[in-house]
Amino acid sequence: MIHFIDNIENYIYLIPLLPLIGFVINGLIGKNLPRGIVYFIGCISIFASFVLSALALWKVIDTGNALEIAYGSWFHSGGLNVSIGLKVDQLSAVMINIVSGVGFLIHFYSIGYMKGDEGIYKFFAYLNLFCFAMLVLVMGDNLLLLFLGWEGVGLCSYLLIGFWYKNKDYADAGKKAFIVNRIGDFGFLIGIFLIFQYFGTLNIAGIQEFLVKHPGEVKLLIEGGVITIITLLLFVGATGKSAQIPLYVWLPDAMAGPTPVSALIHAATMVTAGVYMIGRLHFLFSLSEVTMLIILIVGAVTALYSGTIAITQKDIKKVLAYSTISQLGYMFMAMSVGAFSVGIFHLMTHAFFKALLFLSAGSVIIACHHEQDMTKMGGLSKRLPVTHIAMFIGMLALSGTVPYISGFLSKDLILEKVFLFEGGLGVLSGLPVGKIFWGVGLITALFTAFYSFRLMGMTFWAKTRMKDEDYHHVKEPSKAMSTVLILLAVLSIVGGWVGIPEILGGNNPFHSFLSKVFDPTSAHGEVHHGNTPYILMGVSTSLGIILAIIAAFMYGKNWSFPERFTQKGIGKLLHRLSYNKYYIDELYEVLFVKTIMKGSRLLWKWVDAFIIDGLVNGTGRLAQLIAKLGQNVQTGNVNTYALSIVLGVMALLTWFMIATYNN
Amino acid sequence: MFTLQNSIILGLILFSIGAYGVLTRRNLLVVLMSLEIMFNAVNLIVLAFNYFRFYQQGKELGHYFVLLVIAVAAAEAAVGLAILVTIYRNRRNVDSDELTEMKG
Amino acid sequence: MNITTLNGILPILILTGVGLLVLLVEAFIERDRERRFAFILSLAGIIATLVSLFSQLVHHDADLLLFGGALIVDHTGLAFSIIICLGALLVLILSHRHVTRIHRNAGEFYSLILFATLGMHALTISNDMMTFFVSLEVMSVAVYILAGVNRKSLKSNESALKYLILGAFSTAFLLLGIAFVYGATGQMGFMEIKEALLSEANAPFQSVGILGLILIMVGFIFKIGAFPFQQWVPDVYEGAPSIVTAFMATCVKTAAFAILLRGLFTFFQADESGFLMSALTVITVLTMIFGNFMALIQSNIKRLIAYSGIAHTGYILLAILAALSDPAKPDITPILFYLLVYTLMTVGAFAVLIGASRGGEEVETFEDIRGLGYKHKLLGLFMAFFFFSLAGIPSTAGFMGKFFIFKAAISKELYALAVIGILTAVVSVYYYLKIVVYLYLKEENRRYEKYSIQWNYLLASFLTFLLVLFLGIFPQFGFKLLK
Amino acid sequence: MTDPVVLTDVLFLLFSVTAIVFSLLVVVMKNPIHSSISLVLSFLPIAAIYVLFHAPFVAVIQILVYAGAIMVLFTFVIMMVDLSEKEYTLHKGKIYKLLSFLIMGGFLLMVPYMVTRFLPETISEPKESVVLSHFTSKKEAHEFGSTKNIGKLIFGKPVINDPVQANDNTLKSMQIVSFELASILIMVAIVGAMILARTRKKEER
Repeated sequence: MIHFIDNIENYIYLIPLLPLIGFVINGLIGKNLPRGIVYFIGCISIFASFVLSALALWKVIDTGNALEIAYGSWFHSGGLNVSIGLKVDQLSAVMINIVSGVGFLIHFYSIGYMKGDEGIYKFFAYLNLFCFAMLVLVMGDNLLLLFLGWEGVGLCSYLLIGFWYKNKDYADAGKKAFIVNRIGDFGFLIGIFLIFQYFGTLNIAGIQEFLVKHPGEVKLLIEGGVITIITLLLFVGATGKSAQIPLYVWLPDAMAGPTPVSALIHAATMVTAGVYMIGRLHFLFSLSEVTMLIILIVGAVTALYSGTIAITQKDIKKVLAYSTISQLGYMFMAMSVGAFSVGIFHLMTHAFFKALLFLSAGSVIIACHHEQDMTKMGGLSKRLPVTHIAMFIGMLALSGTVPYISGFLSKDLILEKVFLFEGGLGVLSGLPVGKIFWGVGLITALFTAFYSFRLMGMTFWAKTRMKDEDYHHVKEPSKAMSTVLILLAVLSIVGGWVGIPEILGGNNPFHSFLSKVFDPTSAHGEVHHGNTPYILMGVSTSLGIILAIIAAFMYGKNWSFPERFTQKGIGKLLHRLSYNKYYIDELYEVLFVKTIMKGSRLLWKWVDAFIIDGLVNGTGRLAQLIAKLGQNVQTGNVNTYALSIVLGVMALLTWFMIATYNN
Repeated sequence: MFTLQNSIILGLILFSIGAYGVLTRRNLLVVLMSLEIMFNAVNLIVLAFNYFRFYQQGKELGHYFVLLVIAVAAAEAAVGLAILVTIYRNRRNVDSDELTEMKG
Repeated sequence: MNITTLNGILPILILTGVGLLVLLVEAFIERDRERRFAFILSLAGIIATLVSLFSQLVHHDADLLLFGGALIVDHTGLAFSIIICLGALLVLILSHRHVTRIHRNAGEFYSLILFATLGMHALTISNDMMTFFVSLEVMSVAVYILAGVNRKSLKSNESALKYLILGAFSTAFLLLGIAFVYGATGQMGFMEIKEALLSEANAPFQSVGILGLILIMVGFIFKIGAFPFQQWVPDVYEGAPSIVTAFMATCVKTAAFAILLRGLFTFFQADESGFLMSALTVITVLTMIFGNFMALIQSNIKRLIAYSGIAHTGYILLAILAALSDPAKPDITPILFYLLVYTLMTVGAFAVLIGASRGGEEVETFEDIRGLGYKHKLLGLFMAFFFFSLAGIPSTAGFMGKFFIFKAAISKELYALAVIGILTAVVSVYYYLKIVVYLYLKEENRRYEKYSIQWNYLLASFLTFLLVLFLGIFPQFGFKLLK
Repeated sequence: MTDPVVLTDVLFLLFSVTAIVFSLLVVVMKNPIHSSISLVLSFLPIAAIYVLFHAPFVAVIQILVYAGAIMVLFTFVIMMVDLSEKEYTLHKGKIYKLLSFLIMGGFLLMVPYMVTRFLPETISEPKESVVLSHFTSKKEAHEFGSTKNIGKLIFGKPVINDPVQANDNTLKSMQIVSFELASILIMVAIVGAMILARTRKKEER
């Protein structure tokens, strides 16, 4: 056993392999196995993988070196030599622990959530397959392996979103997710080809080595814009997978899938693949200022845009989905200002609290018999105490309003790094770019606080709008689910403590751990900037708290039920107070809610309906047009076919004649 | 008059006539006949080239080729007519306009 | 005739002999046993051919010219032939039991398959215009007949006649091209033609020669079904019996690509103006776009496969362009690999489609496969897998095939082509997924209530499944096989 | 004057015009029977032109195979198919016909234009001095048509004055393959015709 732990690097292949085995067993014979065994296989495979990941992480921390293992050549063709190798360095060690750890919790939660579904074995098989693909993505030491995992998670996402095929909408949502992802992958794939073209290798370490060894060539590549093109193409892939503008459209639709899937794929792991990829190739990305700036803009705009959408949604999962998009935008902002370790830190904390939020939402949904509309909930805090607390903690973390809670730490670090960013090209040169985008980030944070507590208010604190008998039937779902919620809630609080920055009295071990991967010189923020961080923190936190309270009051008390509140015959003072409150609400409605909400709804409608959908529909219409034209060629009549053959010949010959005429 | 150019032009005229037949005739029997005209036109061109350019060198490759083309044309005609007979048995006509069950 | 020659033409001899024997089976064996006997005989014949081809490939050290240069036994030709024979083998396995549903006499059907395979093999190793033309016709005529073999079906009749008329029409243009090339050079052998076109003495006739080459290329492009000459593909594929469609979509296409490649490699060097290259580029782009977009609106699965086959033709043309842009050291492995993979995937998909057909009623529309994935787990799994592979999802061989093609295109700096290729491949995901979605849509089709799958469909689909999966994970094996 | 050049010119012109006229009739005639007769009649002048090209064997085969075999086949099928009078008017719409006509006309203008432009000069008949005649001697010419010379007649071997001689053996062995393949092709066609066209009664039993 000791031997095993000491030589863990020889066994890291088991980390992805175990879930694959679980997939094969459950997929092939799961139907004939008793439920218990299906659960057991599904969970134990990922749990074992988690244990190994933890051991690997421990070893990496212990030795400070990456665990690498090469399994020899995979294939070679036309100068392309691809080897199979796995690598667990500081970055991937963190990632595999998130994937397998959160993955395990979600597996465990699914036992309760999916109870009674006849295709449960298939569900577990797909979950395992997903974990396998994600682990391959994270551990692969070359871009092709990374791409395989990249596509693999897309495929699993498709399979899992469309898990309940009965409904054609689900199938369509799955298809949409898959195809939008493919569009992103298309950019990614071309980027990979170009990397091979210019660096002659697909091995990540090899690329890094090339950059170090051939500074002259690299300089030419940078000046020629090649690096910018490559990184932009890679970023297109990242926008697809991590749901950034313009390819974010699939993620809200993907909420059609079962909630654990949303938690695992669309919150905790898969969507972070783009962020991870940028971290993995940070040495390439940091060579192109243009790309970094574009990432910053895209990240910030996405964060703000989806934040404004989230405040108007009624569907509980949609709120969380848009908030995920928004948080991913934060991560991209962090990556783009060179604060890679901060981005990864937020990735990790986000994985904890977003998984928690989705799973809590899942138990709310289960408790309300698959009702997802928040306007039909309310008052659940009494019926679902555990879920309520868990979700409350998750929301505190998401909004980052309480110091020392994980989300607070990571989000604040991001805002600080963005504030300190001093870049800017072209139009933006000379402007205080960092401060502008800090402003955007701050506004987003305020939106975040608002919609977080709006959700809490509407779901848990407001008077219930459910029918009485329904309301009384609401009860906390199974023990397994509650356990997971509690575990994740604890993680959401303490998960960030590994990264407490110095200004808050910590020494940020997370950052120094990851700095082995991310060259310390590329990350900002080692210098103290006096009181600035404190001021920034104070501004964002206090504003956040204020908005959270506003939201909590607006939605937690008497939202849309003023009449009933007054008719109940409570004292005059209370009545007047409540009246006044109503008045304030009205004011807010007019000043704040109406304008901003209308504005954001309008924005959403316009951008979504006209630009995004228009683009999609336009492409569709173009396809229809081409096909219609094609149908005119395919008349089915043999004479006209012959005619078009002659036309083809004539076209070729005319072209040839013109081509030769000039000679 | 009796030159390579004119022979080729003759061949191409016949080829175009045959092709025109394939393009316009609805009667598939006549379409098959038009195809035969096209093959013949090609044979004519091959033999013309063979005679005017390579006869002095004693080449008769063109002759062999033309014989092959005739054999192939015969085989294709036989199969084509067989299919036509089948179609006639099923449909009672050999009209290309009726033969558009599959399209789009 | 020495032993080398004999060895070189052994596949042709085997196929001829077995083809004739199978024809005679009907005369000597009673009807009940006839089908099985003919099946075993032709299976043995194809396997013997495969073995003979493999042994030639293994012992191949130098290109072998036979019969005064009429045939050339070289690595490329053998690799193509192996792919073709593999396809034919799978088609044969599939047609057992199925064949009597579409045609009374199994022997005749098998013999036509064997003769068509013979024509294809002769095509891949032919080295002069006459041999190439006749073997092309042996293949085509046999396939015309096969397309119309289901005499009772109006669609089958129609597809056979359309195929024949348009095939003959394009052949006429091909022949005109050969006539011009012959007129310009006085040669029939490919190498001789190239030398003659490049020689100083023939300089005045070079343009006529290239005019001929363009017309010959028209014939080739017709056979592979690329854009301006693709009209026949969907109609013929839809109308022909599924088993024949599988044969056409894989073997015929592979053979046509073999001769296209041989012709192009010879002629591109002769064409100093570069016209053929630019024409082929345009054709490639249009083929990829046309095939994929037309497939989007199809409701018939066979027709969809036909259009997607056109799109795949475009991808292979892209690989050919990439190989041709470096004629000194052409890398044709991507082409071979893609064709191998395409053959396997397509035959696999057809194996499932044929396996799912009930009582002589073929699977045609999407509704026909609705819910198949639930009724027949394995069949549905295979089918989904094959369509994922056709769409180029990683860990399938289809992905690897596309990967190598696009890699080759980008490394030859054909950026625009590669981008169009990858974008259209994204489009293709849409319609392939549509099939998978229908496969697993809940409202089940009553067709599949009582259902038992016969061993031969299962065997064929399982074999292809394993191979596609294996090649997707270990593509190196495919390269070794073809090298 | 019996200048051979003039004679061949006249003959060529005559045969060409006949061939073109009868080919046109094939396409234009409404009744397929008339078409098929025109087809035979168009093959005859083409065969005659083959003789002018010093390819008598091919000419013979042309007549035997086309006029003798293929036409009989066509005629049989026409009889079998027995189309009603109404269906003989098988033409498409006017616009389509015009379009086809224009396209084929374009083809007809373009390709000859290209060919004549590409060809370096007008190439007329090979000179008599180079190729004496079809026969080596007057005696042989005298015996033209006798069974003794049937081989000569068939293969029409010219006398080669050109020092560059083609390697005959290579050529011969080259054609073995294609002719063997052609025999297989014929057999495939026979099998096909048998499969497709044999009566259906047996099957329906």
